Amino acid sequence: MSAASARTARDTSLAAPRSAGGRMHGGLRLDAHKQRSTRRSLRPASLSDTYVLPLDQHVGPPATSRVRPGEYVLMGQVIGETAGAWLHSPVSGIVKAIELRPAAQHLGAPTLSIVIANDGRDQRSEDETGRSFEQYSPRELCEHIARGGIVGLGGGAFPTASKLLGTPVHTRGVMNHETPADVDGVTRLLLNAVECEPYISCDDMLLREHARDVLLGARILMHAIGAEQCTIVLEDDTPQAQQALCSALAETADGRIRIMSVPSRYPAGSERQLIDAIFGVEVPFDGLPTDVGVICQNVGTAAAIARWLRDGEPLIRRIVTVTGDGIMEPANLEVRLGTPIAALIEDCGGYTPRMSRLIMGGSMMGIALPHDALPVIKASQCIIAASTLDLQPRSTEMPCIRCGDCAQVCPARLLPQQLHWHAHAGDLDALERHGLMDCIECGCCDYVCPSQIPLVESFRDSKPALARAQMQSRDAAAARTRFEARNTRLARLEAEHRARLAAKRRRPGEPRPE
Amino acid sequence: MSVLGALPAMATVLVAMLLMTILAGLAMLSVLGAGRAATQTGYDSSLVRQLDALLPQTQCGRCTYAGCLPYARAIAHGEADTNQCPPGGARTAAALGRLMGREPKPVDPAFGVVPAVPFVAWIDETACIGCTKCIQACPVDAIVGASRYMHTIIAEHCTGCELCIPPCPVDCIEMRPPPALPRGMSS
Amino acid sequence: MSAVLLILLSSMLINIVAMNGAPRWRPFTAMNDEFAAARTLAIAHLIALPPLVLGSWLLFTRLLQPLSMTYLRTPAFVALVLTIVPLVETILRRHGRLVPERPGFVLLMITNASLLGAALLASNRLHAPIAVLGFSLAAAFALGFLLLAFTALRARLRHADVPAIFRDAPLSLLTAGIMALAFMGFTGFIQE
Amino acid sequence: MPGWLRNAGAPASRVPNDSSRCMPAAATTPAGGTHSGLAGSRYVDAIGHAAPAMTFDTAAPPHVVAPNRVGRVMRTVLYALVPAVLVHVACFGVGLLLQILLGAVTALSCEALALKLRGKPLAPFLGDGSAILTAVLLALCLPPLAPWWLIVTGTAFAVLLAKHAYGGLGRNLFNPAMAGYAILLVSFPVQLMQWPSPQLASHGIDRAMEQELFQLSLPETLGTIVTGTLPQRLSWDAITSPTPLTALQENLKRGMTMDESHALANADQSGVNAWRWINLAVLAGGVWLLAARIIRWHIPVAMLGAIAVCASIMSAFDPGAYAGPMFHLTSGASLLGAFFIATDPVSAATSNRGRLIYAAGIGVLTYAIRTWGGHPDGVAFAVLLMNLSVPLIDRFTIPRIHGHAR
Repeated sequence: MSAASARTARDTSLAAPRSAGGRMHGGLRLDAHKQRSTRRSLRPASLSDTYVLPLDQHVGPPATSRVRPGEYVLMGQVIGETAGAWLHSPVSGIVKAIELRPAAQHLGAPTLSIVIANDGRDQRSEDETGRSFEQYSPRELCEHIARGGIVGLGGGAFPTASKLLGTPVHTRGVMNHETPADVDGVTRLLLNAVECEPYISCDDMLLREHARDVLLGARILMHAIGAEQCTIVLEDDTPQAQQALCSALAETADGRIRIMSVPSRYPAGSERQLIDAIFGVEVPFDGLPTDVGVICQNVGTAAAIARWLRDGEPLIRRIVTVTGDGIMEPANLEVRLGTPIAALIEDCGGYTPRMSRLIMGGSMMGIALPHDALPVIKASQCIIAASTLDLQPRSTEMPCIRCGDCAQVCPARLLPQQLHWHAHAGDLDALERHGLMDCIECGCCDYVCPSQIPLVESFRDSKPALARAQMQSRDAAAARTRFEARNTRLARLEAEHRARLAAKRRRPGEPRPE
Repeated sequence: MSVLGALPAMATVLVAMLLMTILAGLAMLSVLGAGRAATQTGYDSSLVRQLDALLPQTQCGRCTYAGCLPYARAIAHGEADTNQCPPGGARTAAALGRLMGREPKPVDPAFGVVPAVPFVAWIDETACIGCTKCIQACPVDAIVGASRYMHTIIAEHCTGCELCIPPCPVDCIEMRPPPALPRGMSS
Repeated sequence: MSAVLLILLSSMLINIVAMNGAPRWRPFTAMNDEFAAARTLAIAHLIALPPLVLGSWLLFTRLLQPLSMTYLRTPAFVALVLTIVPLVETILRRHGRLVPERPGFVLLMITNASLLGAALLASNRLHAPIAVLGFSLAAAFALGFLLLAFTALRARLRHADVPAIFRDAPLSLLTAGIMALAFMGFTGFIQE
Repeated sequence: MPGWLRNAGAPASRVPNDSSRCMPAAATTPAGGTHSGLAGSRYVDAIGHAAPAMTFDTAAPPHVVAPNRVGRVMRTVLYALVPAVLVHVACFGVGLLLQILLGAVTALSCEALALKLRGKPLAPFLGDGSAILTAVLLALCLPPLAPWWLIVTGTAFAVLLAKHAYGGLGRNLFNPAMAGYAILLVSFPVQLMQWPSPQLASHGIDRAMEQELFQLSLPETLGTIVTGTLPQRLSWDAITSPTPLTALQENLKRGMTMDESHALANADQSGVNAWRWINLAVLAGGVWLLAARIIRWHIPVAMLGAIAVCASIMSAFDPGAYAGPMFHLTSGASLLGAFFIATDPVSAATSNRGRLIYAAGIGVLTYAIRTWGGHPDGVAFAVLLMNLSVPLIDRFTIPRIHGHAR
């Protein structure tokens, strides 16, 4: 797929999605289990009386609280501040407490959270200046996005502002950040609507009903990173979403945006694999997509940015798919952050008798939650009430027979059987040589393994040990260079000192060395 | 067996002896030459360099040798054992053991105990008199400061070798757990 | 041909025991990456074997046999080895990356039975210098391949949960045995 | 769900799985967070919150795994061998079935013995059928009327020494069946040469009379295998006839040219025909395995390709002395080797490129041993030799990882 595809300036024709040329190595064809959750249209979840907002909802140091217990907060008012993205109150009400509450992202372990009692009035905090996004300079726009608490809604929950500030347009002047020579500083925006993991259908519903928000968000993001080209990628098995997006694009007639579709294979939606499929460029293993001139954002994030810039509504609600055979009526709900998962289950008619496991995320990478008294956070895309029908649990583990099925399906082109062999033996150098740190933990190798070995679990457990070993060897190398530099410096000083002494102590009558 | 008849036999024996002495001389020359070439350039054999690569480079001297390289040389020549490096911990002891083909032994506590996440030195800036004695003692240049000015320690560069504590006249240096700053960000 | 193979195998078997038998210094495992040591040794053999075998063959056929002093063959060979091996070491040392390990390398090269075996076989059987050169290169290449293959093999065996009684030496000997089985396939290649 | 999300839950300080450059290592656990032990499904909350009514089991992702089992893989390979066994029985009588029975019993008992000694659970390992597969492959290589102790020693060596000495299923370096066959080939060459002449049903009527004479009934076959002696009316020389490869080799040694040797073989219609049918059945089984995606094309194509290339080069060089590619592909154990023996995943190379090199090596060595070696068929030795170099091949054929330059 040549990167600079031919693009007429004013291409207002109905931009039919073109299929992407590049094919992903490996990957699985899984049945999507999405029909039940996309049958009903999007509806807001019913309001609950208390909302729990953990302070560490994304990577980086947790947010510091800006409210005290007992204070009255408005809907959308800032209640927590951190470098990446701020935290806002989803409802107006009294801050009941700031205490340790079980959190979903720590598998139920408690973490510092703000508990807000809802007074039901939904009083909005006063809007900001309401400037349109063109009036912001790119840097101000990024900082404004951070103030809106916007994070990646594709499951990664990485603060969007930090990602945007990494693009060449912002870092060109900065001293220690060198942009690779081959990238001519042009950044291309990639909006990712490829929901390759089974059960998750929130982006599909978002596109069907809010395609215009996504396009507005796309234009804002292009302004923020100085991009002239935006590609929105969908899976080829979501016709209604493509239809809605194409008609919305035809209305806005923005020639810079094009729509593409990729065959639906898991994990086509993973950032590195998608960039390879669309632009035919591989993100370097130790680098970021900006090194190859691409910024990849989820369509949900674009919609959230549009709502923040247009309506002044920070990230206080998101679309959550509640599905699985263990729930009566699966649906996609617009949920306020902090709503307990139990409330969502009631909204969808409660558990069926066959309910056995509660998963946050998809069936391949989602985490199993101990109970449903946990709050929804910015990163919770989907809640699966899985029954024994959905799950195909692993049976007894047998030794690896090196059949290589896992290497055929690995999207990162690794050799999981060799990684398993060396991880089992704890041989860190061989793990590094076979590329353990490049494993994206998608679970394809687990899926096809005839010996039913929990491969991803063993890789995830060996990664910290390898990372620590790599960091220690980096530190040791740095310490050695500083030690040798110090020795040479001391030797040089010693030599100069002795030379000066020798020059002074020359015998009388010798000519002065000019 | 006339003497004349024996002469050719004697000659062959003499020639053989001559031949063998020449060959032996050649052999001696090359063996000594190669030996000298190896040690002449103060050449650290690759074994010493491989051992040094495994050591954590704290240069702390806890292994009773001046630094990591001297300890590596001692191991290579068999004078030191492979479990005398506390900062390296079990992993380094195992790697040294495997490299020298010996049964890896856990670190000998007699040489000192280092916590899993090594502590870093910290200067109480109110007490520092700027005597630069600790700067000279620090093997890895982790202390910043000039004479008669206050000194401070770069936490990230400090390897926890504790060599700066003894020379300090006002004893204002102590060991503390490393600050929780995100390491990746500051590099 | 099968005789050559048997000699190679015997040298391989003797080598193996030597490799992990001698307790104090273990020249082979004294390298943290055994593969680098095996590669160094393989290349050292490739450089040392041809001159050595050619030299001892010439010495034997042109000098010792006419003077009917064949009993001096082995001492002459030893002297030749002592001359050539240190030279090879200095060549390798200058290369930098392929630096051999002081105690292990020289001793192993000198006491390596396959050098003696190749020299003796050449002087007994072959009559043209070209055949001798070809034979020594082939022997060095085969030995190098076996060294590398065997080192990679042992690296993999180290991680398998081998039953305790088979760990290390017994398994290496069993592997060498099955390898000898595999080489029996070549018997009868060239009619003696 | 990204790394930081799931890992942050565990007590040890975790590094998220994204590239470390843009994401700092969470040096300590989130501020204030204390981590209560997740005792199985019972959730105990350290901060006094009442445990909620319904709790669920927490298992690590992925939560959905394909219903693929080691036993299913091995059984599929066994089913693929059924056509070959049937045609073999049609040609050489029921001897093979008895050999398979003996082999399977020995294999299972040796496997049970080894597992008991290692203290491993018997059920899953005996059920996976890998020992039976070794026995069947070995039986297919041995003459059907071979004495009972031949298959027993071969299988015992294969299962005990070639497989369990290295650590059991998945850890053996050499293909067990071929290690067993090689030891038999070297230790008992005489017994391995006693291939009975094939009694194909499609014989002309004139041969019918002779057939009755040579046809061995079940009890007689059993008697021969157990006692090692033929019934009175037969003698070993009368019923044995060399396999096409051995016949070719002996003719060439006697100085015949290729065409004369072929003419002689064609005259004796039954010999060549039987082996062709058997190889056809093996090919059918192999193609079915490819279709069932149990094996991949790399090993069969590379091995058969290598044999064909060597054969065509040499026969182009001197047609009189060297057989053409078709003869080599359809004779001896080429097809059985390519589809069933070399594709044993445990002892084969790991990456696809490694498999191509591994199989091509087997092809070349097989051809070399057949043409210049002393043994009629070199597949066993070629497989063992290439098994030896698999760790070396694996070291140099690590595929390029996504995002890495080299």
